[in-house]
Amino acid sequence: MTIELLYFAWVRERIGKASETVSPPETVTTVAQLIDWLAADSAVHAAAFVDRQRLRAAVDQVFVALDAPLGNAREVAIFPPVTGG
Amino acid sequence: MTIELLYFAWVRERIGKASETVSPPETVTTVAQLIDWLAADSAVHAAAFVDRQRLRAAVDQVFVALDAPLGNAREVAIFPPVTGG
Amino acid sequence: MMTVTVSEAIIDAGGEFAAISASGAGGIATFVGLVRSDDNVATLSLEHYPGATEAALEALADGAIARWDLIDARITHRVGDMHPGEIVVFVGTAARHRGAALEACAFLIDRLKTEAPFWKKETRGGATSWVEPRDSDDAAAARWKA
Amino acid sequence: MMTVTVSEAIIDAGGEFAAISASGAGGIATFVGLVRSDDNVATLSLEHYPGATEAALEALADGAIARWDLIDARITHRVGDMHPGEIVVFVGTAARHRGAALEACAFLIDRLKTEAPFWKKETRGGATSWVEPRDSDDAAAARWKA
Repeated sequence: MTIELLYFAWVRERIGKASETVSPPETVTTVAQLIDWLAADSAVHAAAFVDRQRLRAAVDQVFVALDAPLGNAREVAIFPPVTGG
Repeated sequence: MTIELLYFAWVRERIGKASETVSPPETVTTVAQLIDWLAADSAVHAAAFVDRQRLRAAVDQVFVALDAPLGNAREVAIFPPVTGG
Repeated sequence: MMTVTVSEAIIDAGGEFAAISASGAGGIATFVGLVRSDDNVATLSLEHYPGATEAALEALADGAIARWDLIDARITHRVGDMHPGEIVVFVGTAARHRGAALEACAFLIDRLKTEAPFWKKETRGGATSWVEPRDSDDAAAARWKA
Repeated sequence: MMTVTVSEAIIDAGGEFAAISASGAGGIATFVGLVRSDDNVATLSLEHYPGATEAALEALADGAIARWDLIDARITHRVGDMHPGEIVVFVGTAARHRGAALEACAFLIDRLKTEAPFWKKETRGGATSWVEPRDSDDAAAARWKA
């Protein structure tokens, strides 16, 4: 499975890029597992994702909880709570 | 006591004038008594004031109930419920 | 700050909006009431009680400024004859935060409908009649008593 | 009818107002959020999630149009760098009656704050920081669940 990852706001700044393409193993089936998998191999990702309470996500542009299934997601976005308007 | 009376909207139209100056006797001490006194001498006023439920009043530009005292009122306005805005 | 105007002049929404926006506030709420175009009204005539009207509107604005700590409030009301699409009333509120601006704006227009001495007469199809007061206006005004 | 715009262009309040007023409706409510002048913010930067932002705003507008039977709704949101006194967001609603316009306008700005993917960064005194989410925004958005 190939996923386009998007990062916004301070998640983007801490990771140091706005997007990347990853191919997680089939055992990664939820957003939370994707975050764990990214953090396991990269100190930079681990630092950006250290406080899971402050992370929000969208799968194919639909806002979801972190335990939501990835399904056949093509685009996953990880970001802080929104502060717009 | 000399009072400047003001009429608005359909009260004004039915009475046929926007204002008049009257000198009611001292026994007239409330707005309601003033209305009764006006209606007693004039069929036109009586017709305009026939439905007291649909009348509102202000004494010296302060909105009051019909049983409010006139005090030393200089200006009394009689009109239908407001429909502005 | 507060500006209350009652006049026969056509209301320029852009100018009103610019005036209330000039306060440096973070949130501006406005309400504009227009003569509806879908209602077969040819002419709407607004009569008012000169002097008492301005005093009533100023009292409403004073109350809103105190209750919601507004930076600015603006009420501009037209009187006389007007036509579909023309503005009857502009209400604008400026506050540091949006909740205050939005609530105060709704308060002012709800209360204005029941407390300011304006009377509407409509001409449609050649027939003219005074607009009857609406119970829903009393209900809307009453919810701000708390 | 509905118009949703997300852009780096400066928002012209007069133009926005004219657009929402052109609907022939009896009541127009608007809310404008500006970069506050009293807050020592030199620059406010708004980041967003292109595509998802527009979809979120359109979904909000659709919901408001259905719930309050609006004639028109308009959301214009700026992104990028902006300065004190400049407009961040314009929300306008047009309805036959004022209650619907006022409530729908408050609904849209409350929900927009919690459901649309925008992030604010402030620069003051040379220091830059991301704005933290406010509990009061969640509370304001939640009151529309009923």
